[in-house]
Order: sequence, then C-alpha cells, then structure tokens
Amino acid sequence: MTVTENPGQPNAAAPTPPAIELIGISKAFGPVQANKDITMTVAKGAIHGIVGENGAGKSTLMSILYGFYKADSGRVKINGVETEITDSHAAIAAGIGMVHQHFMLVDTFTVLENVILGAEDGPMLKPSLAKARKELQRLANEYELDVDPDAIVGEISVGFQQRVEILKALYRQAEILILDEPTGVLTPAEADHLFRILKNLKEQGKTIVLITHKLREIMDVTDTVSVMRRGEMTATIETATTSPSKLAEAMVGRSVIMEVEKAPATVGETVMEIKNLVVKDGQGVERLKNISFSLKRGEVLGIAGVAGNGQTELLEVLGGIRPATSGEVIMKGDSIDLTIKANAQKRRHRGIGHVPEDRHARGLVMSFKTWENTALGYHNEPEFSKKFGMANQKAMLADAQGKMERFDIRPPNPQLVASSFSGGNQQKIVLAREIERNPEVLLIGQPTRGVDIGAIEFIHQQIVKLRDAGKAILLISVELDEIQALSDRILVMFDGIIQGERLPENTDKNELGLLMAGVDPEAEA
Amino acid sequence: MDFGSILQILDSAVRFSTPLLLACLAGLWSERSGIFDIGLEGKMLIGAFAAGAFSAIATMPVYDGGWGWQTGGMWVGMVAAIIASILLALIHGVASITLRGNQLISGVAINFFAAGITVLLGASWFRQGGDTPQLPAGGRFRPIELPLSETLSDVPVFGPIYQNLISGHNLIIYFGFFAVLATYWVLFRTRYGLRLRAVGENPGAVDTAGISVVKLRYSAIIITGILCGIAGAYLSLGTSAPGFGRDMTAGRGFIALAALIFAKWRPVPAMWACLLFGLLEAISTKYQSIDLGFMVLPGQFMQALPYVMTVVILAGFVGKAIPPKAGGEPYVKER
Amino acid sequence: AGSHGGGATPALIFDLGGKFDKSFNESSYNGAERFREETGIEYREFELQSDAQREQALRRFAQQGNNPVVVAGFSNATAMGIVAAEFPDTDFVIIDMVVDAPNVRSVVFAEHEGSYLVGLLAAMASETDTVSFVGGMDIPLIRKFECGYFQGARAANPDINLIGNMTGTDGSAWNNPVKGGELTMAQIEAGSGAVFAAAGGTGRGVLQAAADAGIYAIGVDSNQNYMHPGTMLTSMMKRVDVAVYNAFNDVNNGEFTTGIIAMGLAEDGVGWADDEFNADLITDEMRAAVDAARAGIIAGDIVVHDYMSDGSCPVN
Amino acid sequence: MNTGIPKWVDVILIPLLSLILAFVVSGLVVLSIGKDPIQAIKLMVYGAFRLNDGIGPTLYYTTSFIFTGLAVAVAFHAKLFNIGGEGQAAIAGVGVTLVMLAFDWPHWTIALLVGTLAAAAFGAAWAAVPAYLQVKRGSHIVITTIMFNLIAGSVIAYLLVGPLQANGSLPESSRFPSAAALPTLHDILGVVGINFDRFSDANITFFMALLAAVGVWLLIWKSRLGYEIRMFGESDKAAVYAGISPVKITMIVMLISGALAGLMAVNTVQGQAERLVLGAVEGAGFIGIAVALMGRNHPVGIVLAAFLFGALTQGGVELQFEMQIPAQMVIVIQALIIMFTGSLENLVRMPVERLFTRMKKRAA
Ligand SMILES: Nc1ncnc2c1ncn2[C@@H]1O[C@H](COP(=O)(O)OP(=O)(O)OP(=O)(O)O)[C@@H](O)[C@H]1O
Ligand SMILES: Nc1ncnc2c1ncn2[C@@H]1O[C@H](COP(=O)(O)OP(=O)(O)OP(=O)(O)O)[C@@H](O)[C@H]1O
Ligand SMILES: [Mg+2]
Ligand SMILES: [Mg+2]
Repeated sequence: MTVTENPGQPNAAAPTPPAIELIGISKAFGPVQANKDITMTVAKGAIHGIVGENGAGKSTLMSILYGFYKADSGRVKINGVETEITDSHAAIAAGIGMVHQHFMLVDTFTVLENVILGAEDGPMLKPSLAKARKELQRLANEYELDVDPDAIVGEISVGFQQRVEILKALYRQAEILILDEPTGVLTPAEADHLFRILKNLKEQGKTIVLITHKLREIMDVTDTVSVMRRGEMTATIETATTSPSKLAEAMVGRSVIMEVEKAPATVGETVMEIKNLVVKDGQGVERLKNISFSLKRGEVLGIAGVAGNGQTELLEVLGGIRPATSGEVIMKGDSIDLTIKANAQKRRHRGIGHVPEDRHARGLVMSFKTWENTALGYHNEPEFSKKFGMANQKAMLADAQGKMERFDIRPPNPQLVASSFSGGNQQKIVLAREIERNPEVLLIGQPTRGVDIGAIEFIHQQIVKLRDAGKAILLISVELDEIQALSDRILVMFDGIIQGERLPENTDKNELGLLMAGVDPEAEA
Repeated sequence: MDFGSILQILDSAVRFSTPLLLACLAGLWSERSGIFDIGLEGKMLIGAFAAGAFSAIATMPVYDGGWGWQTGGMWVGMVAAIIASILLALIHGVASITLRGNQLISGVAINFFAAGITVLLGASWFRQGGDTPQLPAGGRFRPIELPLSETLSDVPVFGPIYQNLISGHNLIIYFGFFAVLATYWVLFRTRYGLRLRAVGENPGAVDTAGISVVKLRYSAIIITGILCGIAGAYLSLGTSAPGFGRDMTAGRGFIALAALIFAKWRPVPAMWACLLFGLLEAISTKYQSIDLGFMVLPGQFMQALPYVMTVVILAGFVGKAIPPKAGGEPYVKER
Repeated sequence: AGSHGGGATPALIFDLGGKFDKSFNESSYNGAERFREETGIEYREFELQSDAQREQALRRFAQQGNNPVVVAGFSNATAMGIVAAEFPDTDFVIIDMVVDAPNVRSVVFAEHEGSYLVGLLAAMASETDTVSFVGGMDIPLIRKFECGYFQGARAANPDINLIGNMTGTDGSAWNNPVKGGELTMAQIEAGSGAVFAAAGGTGRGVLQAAADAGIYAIGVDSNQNYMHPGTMLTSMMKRVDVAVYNAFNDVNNGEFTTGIIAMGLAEDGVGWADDEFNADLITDEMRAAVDAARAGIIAGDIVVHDYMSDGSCPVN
Repeated sequence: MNTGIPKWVDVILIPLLSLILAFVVSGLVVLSIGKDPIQAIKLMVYGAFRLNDGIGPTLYYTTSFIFTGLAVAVAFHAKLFNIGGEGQAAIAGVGVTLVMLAFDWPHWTIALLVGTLAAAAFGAAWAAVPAYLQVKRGSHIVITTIMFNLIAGSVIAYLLVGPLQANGSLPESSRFPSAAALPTLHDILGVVGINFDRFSDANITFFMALLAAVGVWLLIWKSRLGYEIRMFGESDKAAVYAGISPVKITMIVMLISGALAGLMAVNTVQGQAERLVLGAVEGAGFIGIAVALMGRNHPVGIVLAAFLFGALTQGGVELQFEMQIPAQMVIVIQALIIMFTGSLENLVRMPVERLFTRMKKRAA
C-alpha cells in the first residue's frame, strides 16, 4: 500500500474529508463489464446504501474497495488520502472491513480461530488466541455481539456466523464496514438486532456501506443511497428525499407494479394430505418434526420461515429428492412412497411439479443447452423417447423452442447453455418446464430469489394463473412480502415444526416475524 | 510365534512403514492446503533415483567419473532427492495453483513422467538398464545404535525391545517419526499452520483476511516435495538395497495416500496407519503362505494383502473421511 | 538348420530383468561382448520390456536376417516355438528352456549340481546351525536351485536347518531388492548363517543385508564375489556367457548344431567362484570337501536330485 | 467458461499446440540423454507407419487403446475417474481364457462372440466392486481402482502358477484351440486383395473397437442413458432432482466402463497371445487415461488419440531397436502429452483465449 498526501486536499483545519471516495472505477470479468467508470462518495460516519438489480455490480464494486478484486482502472481515496488497495491486506490496513454475501469463514475452525486468522500477533498461536479471547469479550460487551469463542463455526446458526464476520472486522479495527446483503438469511428479529448494532457502530463514528435488495431496509437505516444499474452508478441520493417506488424505477429503468394482481381464490377439494412427516438428516438431526397439513385445489399455500427451518427438507421430501424418516403423504387418496426408493421421476408422473429452491445446483444443469434443460426430469417421457433407449432430440428441441417463446425467455435460442442466461431468464426456464406440464401440485421454492424486478412480475403472474386453473401450489419463500402477496393461506415454519397458520388478510409482518422466530403471539396473549 | 520373531516383524514393519509415513505426511501437507496429490508415487520415485544416482556419483572413484568421497555421499544424494522432488512438486503447483488445471490429471502425469525419466536418465548415466550402481557404505545411511542398547539388552522384555526395535535404525527412520511430531506442532500450534489449514478449507477466508492463497499453497507444496524426496531417498539410501532400481516405489505412493485418508488427514493417526500398512507388508514378507488348517492361503494372497486391506479399511473402518473442503478444486476468483 | 556356411550376424535378446541384472542377463551380455572383442563382429541386442514383446523381438531379428538369434530366459519358450517355425532358415538359441524344433538349440544348465556345491560350502562356513535361500520368482527353475543347495547343505551337515523363501510370483520378483533384504533379515533373525540368493536384481538386497549383518552370502549366475568382500562366500556360477559365446561362435564358424545341450559340472557349465575376493573364507577343509563332491557328481557317485524332473525335493 | 472462442480453436488448435509443446519437451529429453531428437522422431514415424511391419503393430496397439480410452471417457462423463482399466482388462483376460479353454470352438465367429461377452462381463465385474464401494461406502474410486489393479496382478499371478498354468514351468495358460483364433487384418484385407503385414497381431477386434466408438457416441450423445450420465456428471444434485439415482447411475457407468476396458483383452489375449500370460495388458489401461484426455472424451478424438499413442508405442520399439533408447522414452512422451493437454492446458488456452478476445474486440 502506498499513501500519498494529496496537496489539493484540505487538511485538519478544513471539514473532515469523506471516508470513502471511489473515482472512475471500472472492472470487467472477461466479456462482462461489471463496473463502468463508477464514482461514489460516502461521508464519514454515515450509513450508505447500495441498491441495484442482480448482477448490477454492487458486490464487485465493494469487493474492489476491499481489495478482493483488482479494478481495471480508477482510484480510491480513504479519508481523503489516495490509497492504493492492492489486496485485502492493504484494505484491512486502511481500516476497511467487509462482511461478504457468502461468508468467508472456515467452518471447521472455532470462532476464535476464525477471528484471528490473518490478524495473529506472532508466529505462535497461543498468545494470539489468549489476546483475542479478551478482545472479543470487550467487543461483545460494547456492541451486543455475543458469541461463544470456542464454538465451531460450522455448527452455529447463520445469524451467529454473521456476528463472527462483524467481529472479525472490528477485531482488525475497521473504521469502514461493508455489508453485502446481510439480512437475506436473518429472521426479522435478528435483522433488527443487526440494525441496532449498525446504529451503535455509527455512533462510534464508523462508516457503513450496506448492500441490500430490500428497499424497506434502505429507507429505515441509511442516510444516503446509491443506485446501480448494469454496471453503472445511476444516482446517489439522500434517503430522506426518495421512496421505494422511485428507487425501484431507478433500478429497473421503468415503472414497476409492486403489487400482485389476483382475484380471490376458488378453493376446491384436498389434493395432498401430509401426515406426521418426520425427516432426519445424515447426522440424525430431526429436520422436520412431525408435520401435518393439507393442500387444496386452487390455492397458493405459502410457507414462511427463515431459511434452514425445514422448508428445504419439506420441499425435497415432497419432490422425491430425499426420503422421509416416517410419516405419510396422500395424494388423491393414494399414499406416496416416501422411502429411499422414492424417485423424483415417479413424483412427476403422479402430477407433482417442482421448482427447486436452488436453481443453480438443482433446477438446471448450467453447462447443458436450454433444450436439454427443458427436458430435465421428463426425458424419459414417451414424447422425448425413441426406440432402443434413444432420445428424441428433435422433439426436445421443438418443445424448448415453444417454451422459450411462451415464457418470453431471452434470447430465445434453445442451443444456448443455461449459464449464459441471466438469473431471471434461468428461473423462467425452470418455471416453463414445470408449469407447462400442468401438474396437479406445484412445489415452488424461492421463485424470485436473485431475480430482477421485471421478471418477478412475470413469475408471480404465472403462479397466479396456475392457481386459477384449479391447481394446488405450495410456495416456499424467505421473502415475507412475496408470501403475503401470493398466498391464500400461510403456514409459518420454525425449527422443523409448523409454528402457526394464518390467513394473509388477518395477519401482518410483525406477527409473522414473531412466528418465524419461534414465538406464538396468540399463545402468549 | 516367539518373542524374537514378533520383535523381528515389528522391526521390519518400522522399516517398511518409513517411506509410507514420509510420503503420507507429504500428502498431508499438500492436501491440507487444498491441493490433492496422487503424484506422491512419482515424486518419491524421482527422489529415490536422484538420491541413488548422486550418492553413487559422489562415492564413485574419481577415475570412474565420480567425486571419490569416502563418506557422506548419502548427504549429496539426500539433497539431490529433495531438489528433484521439489521440482516435480512445483510442476504440480504450477498446474494446479497457477494454471488451475485438474489436480488428478497432473498427479497421473507426474507419476508417468517419473516412471519414465528415471529409467531414461539412469540408463544413460550408468548404463545399467536404469539402475544405479550399488552404493558403498559411505554412500548410504547406516543404522545407528542408540546409547546403552548393549547395556540394557539384558533387561528382560524392555532390553530386547530397546535394542532391536527402538535402537538400530537409520537417521531417516528417526526423522520420519520426528516429522510426525513436527507436522502436528506446526499445523496446530503455529500461525502458519492455522493459515494452511484454513486455505484447505476455505481459500476465500484466507484471501479476504489479506493472506496470499497462492504463496501459502506453494509453500505447502514445497514441504510436500521435501518430504517425498526424503521418502524416496530412504528407499535408495536407507534400506538393505542401496542404490536405485527401476520402479522401486512399487505403489507405495498410493498406499500412503490410502493411509492419509484412513488417518483423516491427521498426522498422528497417519503414523499409526502407516505402521499398520508396514506391519501388513512385514507379515506378508515373513509368512509367504499361511496354513489355516483347512486351507493354505497362497503367497499371492499374502502379497495382495496390503492392497486388500487398504480397500477393506477404506470401505469398512474409515467411516466418512471428509477431505479438506477446498481440496481438488482450483481457487478461482475471477472466471 | 545349421546349414549356413558361417559368418554370424548375431542378435541377443535380454529378458525382463534387464541387461545389467548382475545375473544371467549380464552374464549373457558378457558372453556376447567377449565374442565381439575376439571377432570384431558386432551383434544386435534388445531388452524386453514386456511379455508381449517376446515374439515381436524374435521375429524382428529373424526378419532382418540376423543369425543366430539368442535369447536367455525360460519365459521365451512359447514365443520361440512360434517364431522358429516361421523362420526355418534362421538359427535360434534358447537358454534355460527346451524348445523342440529343428532350428533351435536349447541350452540347459545343471543348476542343481552347482547349487549342491555352494550348499556344501554354506553349511561348512555357517557359524550357526542354519543356512537359507532367497529365490526370485517362484518357478520350478528356482526351486531347482533351492533343492540342489539344500541337498548340498544336508550332505555337509545332516542336522542343519534350512530356510527357503521366494520373493514373489511375478516378474517383479526379479527386481525387488528391498524385499530381498527384508527376507534376508528375517532369515538371519531365524538363525541363518549363510544365505544363497538366486533372485536376479533382488539378490542385491540379499547380499547387502547379509553383509550388513556379517553373515555369509552366495551370489548367483555371474561371479558376484567382488560385491562384498569378506562376507561373499562364493557365487554359484552359471556360464550363460559361455552358452552365448558358443552360439555366436558356432554359427560364425559354420559349426552350429541344434538340439539340447546340457551344461553341468562336467562341462564347466556350472561351478563355484573361487577368486581373490573369497580366498580367505574358503578353508582347506572346505576346498577338499567341495572338490571331492564335484568329482563325485561328475563320476556319478553322487546323484543330485533335479527338482524339475518330478516337481519335488527330497530335503527341506 | 464462456469466452466465446470458436469451436475449432477449442477442439483442434489448443490440443494441437499442447501436443506440439509436449513433443518439443520430449525432444529436449532425448537431447538430454545424448541422442538426436530429429533422428528419433524420424525413426518413430518410420517405425510406426512402415507398411511391412510398422502399421500392423500400430493398429494392434491402437485397438487396445481405443477400448481403454473409451472406458475412461465413459466414466469421465459421469465425473468418475476410473484408473482401474489396467486391472479390469487383466481380469477380463482371465474371463476370455476360461471360456476359450472350456469349449471346442466350432468356428471363430462364435468364439469371438462368447469371448467378447466374457471379457466384458469380467471387466465389468472387476469395476463393480470399486463402484459399489464408492457409492455405498464413500471409498474414493481413484484409490480403490488403483488397489484393484494391484490385486488383479496377484490374482493373475496366482492363476498362472496355479489353476490355469499349462505346463510345469511357464507361468502361462494353455494355448487356446486353434479354431478360436481370430482372423488377423492380414486375413481380412487379403480377401479384398490387400497384402497386409503377415505377422502383425492386428486383428478383427480393430473393427470392434471402431464399432465400440460409434456405440459410445450413440450412448453418450444420443441416448437417454447418456443424457442421464452427462447430467449426473455435470451436477449430481440436478440429477437427483431429475429422478436419477446416483447409486444406479454410478454402477451402470462403471459397469460399462469396466466392460469396455475388458474388451481390450479380446484383442490381446484372444487375438494376439492366444493364451493368458503375465502382464498381458502392458499398461494400456493407464494409457487409456491419456487417450481419453487427449481425445477430449469424445469417441472421434479418442480414436485419433489412440492411433497417436499406438504409433508412439510402436515407434518407441523402433527407438529401442535402432537407437538403444529405452522403452521408457515412450512413457515420458505420454506423460508430457497428459501434462500439456491435461493439467497444463491453460498454459496454451489462456493466451489463445486472450488473443481471440482481443481480436474480437478489435473486430467489433
Ligand atoms: N468473479 C466473477 N467472475 C466473473 N464474473 C463475475 C464475477 N463476479 C461477478 N461477475 C459478474 O459481474 C457482474 C456483476 O456481479 P455482482 O456480483 O457485482 O453483482 P451484484 O450487483 O452484487 O449482484 P447481486 O445482487 O446478485 O449480489 C455480473 O454479471 C456477474 O455475472
Ligand atoms: N466467481 C464468479 N464467476 C462467475 N460468475 C459469478 C461469480 N460469482 C458470482 N457470479 C455471478 O454473479 C451474479 C451474482 O452473484 P451472487 O454471488 O450474488 O449470486 P446470486 O445469483 O445473486 O445468488 P444469491 O441468491 O446468493 O444472491 C450471479 O449471476 C452469479 O452467477
Ligand atoms: Mg452481490
Ligand atoms: Mg445476490
């Protein structure tokens, strides 16, 4: 790191220089221009938000500031001093800390070991660990950041893992803290706690940059906000002077209908009955603890809950991906094989469609062409089969072409591999495949995660259309807004059980949030 | 079986296990840093060759083109072995760290390369079909009698154990056991070890902590090279077959790998695993066929025993051996 | 066969152990070299790398007009049988095995006789009541060495303990000195005072282990006495070099004959190495005994059982 | 990677440049042992393609390498690294021997059919155990297949000095009945009037190998099973989501792979040696890895790469005969080819890609 005094810069007598100044930052990943000539200023002691569509370049920009990526061009000033950030080491030395979207923790290490990694005091571990233990105690007291220093990081919840990340930054005496989508994995209560910490930090004079998709959070905690679009910085505004819909418009470049339009549901008979479902994972931990509910024609049953409370397992058991430990699922009078012999293809034959939570890992084969992906799971159907075990590739291709047109998947070229589509279009490929089979029951996990606002509109419309065609839909989402907007009935899951059932018109975020945290407000009352 | 034969078998087991142990620890360093290494065999082989060749050259009479050293030739061999093995390790490093190539393929290539080049060079240097000349006493590591081994030999039980089993091995064997402790200590007690373990689990965490992933991994690979070189040197300088013979590693690199998995990438269990494999080899050497009463296990069965046991152990007793999480995959920040 | 008027264009094929195995390949190399030095005629050579190359190598030399084509090693019998039939005008020589064809000379050695002599010496020299044997690949030929050796040892000392080990069952057994060393150490632990290695390259480890422990060792095929003066009691010489030299020479002189040639003590085809390196180890008494035994065998007074004649050994 | 380089660069230019690099370094190795690399390469080409006794052995080796290369490739499509071709082929040789010695064969066609089935079955069986251990017990298939190679060696050594040994002194089986002998290329091409190398071991299995290549192409890219195999290889999670059992697909793939590796025994044991000998596989199992890598796991590439490696092997014999360069030279060349086309591929790929992106940018 080289520090050069800028002669044009006012010194101590003048007002404090901004904590962060990014000047003309550009960055390309191969053919992708992730950041284009970006300039941004953050005042010292401010909480600054950054919003933008998926892939807009937010993480890239902050990773450059943190020295994780190297910018192709541009300059950085920290506290008014031109600073060359060659790597994360230099960033740390300049007082910058970052909590990455995907945590950078060593799962097999203890909290303490994770905290000192790279900030040890000498070649031997013992003294470093002892010192860190004390320091952690102090930080915990000061900022409400309690964690057991000897816990193995892989075994604590994401909320605590995030605290470890913040502790790591504070232990390195960060004056500037960057948080990349910190609330995506938190319960509302945990998120509130986080924001309290952030305000506390702000009071101590620290500068905070917050990347988030949730416009409400921007409105609640930030002082200023920047909007990014396709690698460019389109606006920086005082938060007080804007509104969510204005921000959304700035992000997408057109006005967005933020409400889902749907008629009241006409609910029919029960299609699927889940009774006493229990699922244990590989370590023998119960992930689903005796769950029962039923699903009816013509309804969207929303399952709310913080990620990791059993929703994934529920979806996977129903979708035939993992066996159940015990329990029963009855579909139209016949029970479904939940044993190890369960098989997702058989489920599809029974009329169960499945849009998985993780489209990258499950829903698509990223290196497969679109026409191969639109047959995924249905490749043994008669229309895709030929004699002697051969595949009818012509039929697959024609089928893909049609789906791409009907779902407005762009570019509509079935020969392109899945990874060359944007997140929204990838999700549309999965949806087209599952919805066009016209399943009796459609399982949908996180339908709009990482999907831009325009695509969200379309996807929501499709879900509602399927419901109106009299099909049953089980929707799992960590986004409360989405659950509230789409569901005709809401179940809240917490720690493998159904914590409560509500109708959307009779509840609010607050109550759902409490349920998601394992508290039943009705029971308490 | 009397006490004497038991001691003899154990003694033999220690000798058989030493090259395995050194190679296993070598693999441990590499894999703990996130670089899979099935090229241990090749690095050992080239180490054995370099050791045999340079020790031979050092001790060969001057008129034969050697240096005419009477003693200490083995140290020349040892250094050569380490250098040769490090060079191969660096090729693996460039392939898997810098060029982000496939680590398995790189390992396979290195094994092939070593199998070929040792014979080519050996045949061209010494004209003995790829073998090196027999080494004189000054060109190899001789057993060391530990103090008091004669004096204590009369003490019942412990005396013979001390004299035969503990004393009377060469320096490399003692180094092997020292390396276990050193590996343990460095990995779990020092800053470097912490970082190294971290880079094998999550290189992103190391990178964002401001430490160079590349440097850490290269350093681990070099340690792997050193240890493999010593393992190879043991084969040509430390056994009763002084000198290099073609393909003399005979699959030990793979057994060492199996031991590493068996030990779940931990140094002390690695030692036990290697001793177990050494013991199996010692038994199959001493008992060439075993009469079970109702049938005789043929010699071929005894020969295959270490391999069969490897499979059985991997399948039956290891449980789920979870390798360092980042192992095998190159660290790619920007695609 | 044998119809050539003379003038050899000889070719020599080495078996898997390689040209410098300190054993019979090296011995055949020495024979060929001697021929080259004496006659100035160059010969062609090929080191087999795999079993599958046997036919190819024989055929190639025959095809290119080499004569005679000589190969040492029992494993070549089948290939020789095939190729010899394809090239009836070429003279072939196989050593250590009999191939019944009109253009093949098969040279076999009475290894059991030579082994008997070194067994005698071993038993007399051993400072313990045990002598031992390390073989290479477990095949009848090596059992023949072992059996002769054991008979000789018993003849010298009817109470002597005998230990025998084979290194392995495939080709790698000829080239595994580490295992050879360990086998020897185990034998020493079991009391052996002299060890005979008939194991090709594996013998290197046997002889070294014996030298390290200070017991007597006996080499095989070529004279290996020089390797560890002081502990090398002797070597069981098997004059493969003579067989090769004779084959080259006979063709060169137009005197080549086919059929089986047996080389025993009488023909000096086998024997024990007696040179400056082991002079101090052989006492007069030993020399007298071994000379007597040699004479007895040649005269037919002593009959050494040949393991390969019936696949069994009278002593063990 | 989506840098959008033209396909021909990806499948032809880059491997070719890597190959050239491998040969350049091989030349340096030849130089380092004091021999003339130019002469060596001339000899190798001459030795491998000479009509009377070069191309025949080359095709014989090619046949084996096609089988083992396909075996590796099929497994690779499921991201399984089958290093066990060596052992699978060896055990397949036992299968061939058992059936060949069991019957009096009325005609070679029947012998070929049964021999093929036996080879495939035994090869598949030897692959089944590591496959099963991988899916059920999590034993790393790379290590178990290596162990099974070594164990196969012992099994064969046992059989050849024991139950299968023909006469008292040689570790080999009896000769197969002559009616089981497969027609050689000399016999076959003789029918159409071509006088092919009379002594070469190349035989009818060469055409079987080509058929197998076509079969593998159909399997991997045209069949539903192949679709499942590729899907499993690309993403095991997506495969489970699509209703594919990892256990089943792993077993099937390894059985196919083992069977393909086993087929090379028809070439070597039934076609060439006509008896079981020690070391009948001659390292072809390992070479299959290099062949698959070079051939980009595509049958067309594999056939070409197998031919290259066959020519290398036969050319290497020439080096031995004429320049006294040990056969290990060929192993070194193979190693360098694996290295440059496999693990060091980016050495060539990165600059080439950069070049093409720059050219594209300039064009745009
Ligand atoms: N390491 C990388 N290598 C190559 N391309 C990348 C890399 N990281 C990001 N990109 C690409 O750069 C662009 C910007 O990505 P970035 O992660 O900065 O977006 P983002 O605004 O943070 O999105 P999100 O809202 O999903 O977090 C995207 O097109 C992405 O595909
Ligand atoms: N290393 C990388 N190389 C290439 N593309 C990347 C890389 N990292 C991220 N991307 C791409 O950048 C975009 C944003 O990345 P990000 O990590 O935010 O994932 P995401 O799709 O937004 O998932 P999440 O649901 O976790 O937000 C994605 O399209 C992703 O594919
Ligand atoms: Mg991001
Ligand atoms: Mg994101």
